[in-house]
Amino acid sequence: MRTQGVVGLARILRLDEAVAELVHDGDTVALEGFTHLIPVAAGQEIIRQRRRDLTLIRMTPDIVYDQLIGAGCARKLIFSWGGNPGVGSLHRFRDAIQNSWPVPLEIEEHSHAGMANRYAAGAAGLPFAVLRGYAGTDLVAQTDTIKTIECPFTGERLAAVPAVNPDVGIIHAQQADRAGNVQMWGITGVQKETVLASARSLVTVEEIVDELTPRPGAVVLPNWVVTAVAEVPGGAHPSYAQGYYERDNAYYQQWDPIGRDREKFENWLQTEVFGAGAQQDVERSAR
Amino acid sequence: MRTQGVVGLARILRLDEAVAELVHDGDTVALEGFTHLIPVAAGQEIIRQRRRDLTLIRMTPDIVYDQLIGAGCARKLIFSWGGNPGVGSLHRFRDAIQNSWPVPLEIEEHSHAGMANRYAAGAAGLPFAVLRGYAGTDLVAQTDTIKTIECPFTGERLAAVPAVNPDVGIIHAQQADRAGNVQMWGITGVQKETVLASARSLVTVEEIVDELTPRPGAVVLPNWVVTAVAEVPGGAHPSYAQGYYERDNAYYQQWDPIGRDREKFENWLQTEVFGAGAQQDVERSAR
Amino acid sequence: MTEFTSDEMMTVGAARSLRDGAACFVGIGLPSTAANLARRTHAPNLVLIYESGTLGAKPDRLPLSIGDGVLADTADSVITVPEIFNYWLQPGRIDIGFLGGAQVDRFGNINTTVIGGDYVNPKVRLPGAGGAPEIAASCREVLIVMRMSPRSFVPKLDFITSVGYGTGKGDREKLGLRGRGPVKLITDLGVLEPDPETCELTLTQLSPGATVEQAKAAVGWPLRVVAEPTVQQAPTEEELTVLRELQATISAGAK
Amino acid sequence: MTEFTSDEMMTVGAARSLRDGAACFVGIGLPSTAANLARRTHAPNLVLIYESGTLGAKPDRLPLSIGDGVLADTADSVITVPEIFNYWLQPGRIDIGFLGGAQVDRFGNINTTVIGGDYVNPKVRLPGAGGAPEIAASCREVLIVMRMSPRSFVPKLDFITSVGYGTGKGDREKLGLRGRGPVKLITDLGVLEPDPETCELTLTQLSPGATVEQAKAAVGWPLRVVAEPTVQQAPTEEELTVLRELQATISAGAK
Repeated sequence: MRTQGVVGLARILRLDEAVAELVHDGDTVALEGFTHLIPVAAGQEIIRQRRRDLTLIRMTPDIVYDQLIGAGCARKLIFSWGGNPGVGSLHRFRDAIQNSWPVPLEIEEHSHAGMANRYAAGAAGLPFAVLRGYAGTDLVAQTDTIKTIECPFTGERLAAVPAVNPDVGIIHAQQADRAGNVQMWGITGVQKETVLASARSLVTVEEIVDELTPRPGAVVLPNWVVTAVAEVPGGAHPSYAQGYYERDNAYYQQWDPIGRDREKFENWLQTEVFGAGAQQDVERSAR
Repeated sequence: MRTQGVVGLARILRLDEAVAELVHDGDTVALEGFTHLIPVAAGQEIIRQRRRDLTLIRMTPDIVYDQLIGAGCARKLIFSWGGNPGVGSLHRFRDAIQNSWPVPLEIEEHSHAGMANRYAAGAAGLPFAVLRGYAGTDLVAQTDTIKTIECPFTGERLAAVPAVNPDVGIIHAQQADRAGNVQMWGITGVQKETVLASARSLVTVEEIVDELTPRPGAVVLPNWVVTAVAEVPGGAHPSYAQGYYERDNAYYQQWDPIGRDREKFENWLQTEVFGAGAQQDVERSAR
Repeated sequence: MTEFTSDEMMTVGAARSLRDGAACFVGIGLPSTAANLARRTHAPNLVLIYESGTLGAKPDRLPLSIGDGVLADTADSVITVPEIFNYWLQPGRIDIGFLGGAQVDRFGNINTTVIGGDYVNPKVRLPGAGGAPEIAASCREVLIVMRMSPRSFVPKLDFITSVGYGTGKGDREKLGLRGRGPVKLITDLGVLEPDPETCELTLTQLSPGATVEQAKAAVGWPLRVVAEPTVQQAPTEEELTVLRELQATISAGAK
Repeated sequence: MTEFTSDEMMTVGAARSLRDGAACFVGIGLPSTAANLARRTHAPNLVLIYESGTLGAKPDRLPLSIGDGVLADTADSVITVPEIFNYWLQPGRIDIGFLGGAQVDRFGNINTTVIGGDYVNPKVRLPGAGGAPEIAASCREVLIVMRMSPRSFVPKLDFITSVGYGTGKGDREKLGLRGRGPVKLITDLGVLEPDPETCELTLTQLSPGATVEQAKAAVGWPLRVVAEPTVQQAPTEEELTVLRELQATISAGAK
């Protein structure tokens, strides 16, 4: 949530400026995007700026979270499904959990229904959410953020989960206007909730346009609930941005052997994040 | 909610058929529409069919609820704001509360935030909803469906309200297709929640079209969550249907002297609901 | 200088209380008029939010209801009623909420439910709460706008629909209400603001031509007055012109 | 008759279990293939719902993920992830949920979380729960689709991610789970269904060419078998043709 009393409109920044200003060591950071519009470029910029001790939140940690974890940015992961969709496991994630490499990774594990409700409660300014969930599963014993609550009218027992309120929420969208109002369409997952639940927010966009044209199914975030907007064409790659580009399925498959091997991963990091490829990203996002 | 195991698609019926089949004496009935798309024709058809002992639910009971109450259809009203918007009081509502005319009217009174959450809980299949609300108000002492609940994580105390799950939910929308899929746009209030929370549902529409064209801001209800659709052009009059007609502000003003006087109201009922005006409505809704 | 009515002064005073860029939860009637006046004068970036779910409405005429089509047509986004209350009002995102009522007391508590008799058999049944209790609780600041009279400025409310400062300083915190509460009660005769020590609403400004004695006579409790109440600046020509144009659109719309 | 693989038989068997007009919560992989096959054969009005929020998707090719653009483009409505879980799955509106997993036990409980070691130091860390626990709890009926092997059909799960019948009949009611639970476990060798008395999954159908002995050898607990298991009808020419066309679209898309 926007801090009490601080009135401000979204500022349009470069991606590197925005990450430098908004994401600090030790922060709780959520990068959301359900299959579609995953803020990959922003995640790689966090790696590039060598942030440490982050608590990362994401319903579906996939490749970009594998990269953040492998680069040693995270001390804790809050999630509900971690994998390389359609391909297999996340090997950096497994290596961190099973072998504490490069650093130990604490996990807090939920179901999708639970995580979606945690974001919704965060967006709604409630300390917790109620759902029909988790009953009979072993998650209850492993995750201390799952409790039981009794309906004060019927006596029925339901699950309760605490709100998530990240320090920084990061999403990718198709468009923003010059005033920083954001529009996204297609599958929009929990992106609105992520921004509304977070103290600060960064939205990377495919393009900044003069005017947002209303579209069927679009979600609009007004500029007074967004902290910063950065124009990053292709910023969701290898995921997709409906109306801009398709999912790069080959990238997901090519990630498997890279993620599997510590050395190949380190090489990838040096080349693609810290090396020349990185510089291109920064230039691409310069206004 | 759709009854377990009963798989069915929306049927397209005449308004009088639909009301005869779906609305029974003693039912709990919600007619929703927040200023826009108020299902007035359906409400008047309920009067015409002389239903009795209804528990009526509506966030903003206005003229059509004044008419239902004055006609003696209701034994209880669950609401959060009752008035003739921009004009003043609902005199039939006041006469029922203050003088039990024509029959006593029990009330269960909430705030908008509470009612909106009660519908949302009903739609979500939860027995109750949690909100920051009612604290310090005298509503808590008068309404036994407001309780306190403690957050199991923070110990904070919040308000709890029970779900509403009407026997019948009735809304008005702009369009349905021939398969009974419904589309509405503009201000859509709690209409989706009303249909999803109800055991049975009726959607009156301005027109039945061959195909629904996706529109910015539209809410779509698939035919498998709707019981019946009735084509009733002008069915929201004197409220409005965006893209079809504007609000008839004069009607709201003209209602005041009619609603104020029992005799004038009785005359209005005989003429406009049971008389010739009524017949026009039925014919208008015939396919 | 152009003549103006005390209602016009009240509306202009309310409009001036709205900072540019603030997000404002607007009810119909005077609050909507004041917000639209502000947006056309000193606060072009005022964000108007109506409880019907229209975020950032920019109506070109005064809406007659909180759910007019012109609000949806001109909004940045139209959302559902559960969302407006849960995601936007409840978390304290809205800077300013505007309330009116049938009765107000010295701590800015408001009654819009029943007058006289008791709850079950009231003398007058009013519309009820609507969005007010949670607007009063959750907006960062609340502005109350009401004409002064001993019938409506009462020592004790017949029903507490929306909480101002409860029974005094510290009550909001005890109740868990997170907004600051009513920062101004704007009337036709002047402006009341909470005393920093006690939160009791105190006359701090007079409308041009109004006197402390008039104000005291129009209030049903012993009105506190600051040492030297200032006098509000009279409506400017521009304010009056824009206000009257706006009001003309509503009469045209009501035809 | 055209040759077919046991995987094709399994997919066709799953597709046939989907009634026309049913609302089906579809996961990626075999469930999505089966649901799309059903929609192209006997169940043209099957409603496909993906957890990404696409209601009534009608993809013209197999999606590669639960959030493909083709699902949003062809859906009756695209809604948010909180809404799909809260308004659509949780209240029991969805007729059929499709699940797979790394391990299943005789009561249809499923593990998709960890294998070996313990939760903190597992031998193999799997993706986790995703939507499965609540799909298993709230869909009116659940279909499980898994290839039979003693490594995955185990006497005791390493972790209960999603509940089938718990420890037996009556457990779902005690846990407050409102759907019926797994009505079929469809495998490459045949179909298991819950015993009406005990809810233990029991072999009721064999795939063409498979034997009871093969099935018993592929299950890590003493498999119960009905007196006379029927043999599944082999895939028809039409079913095979459509299935292979569908699978061709996925390979094309994966380029």
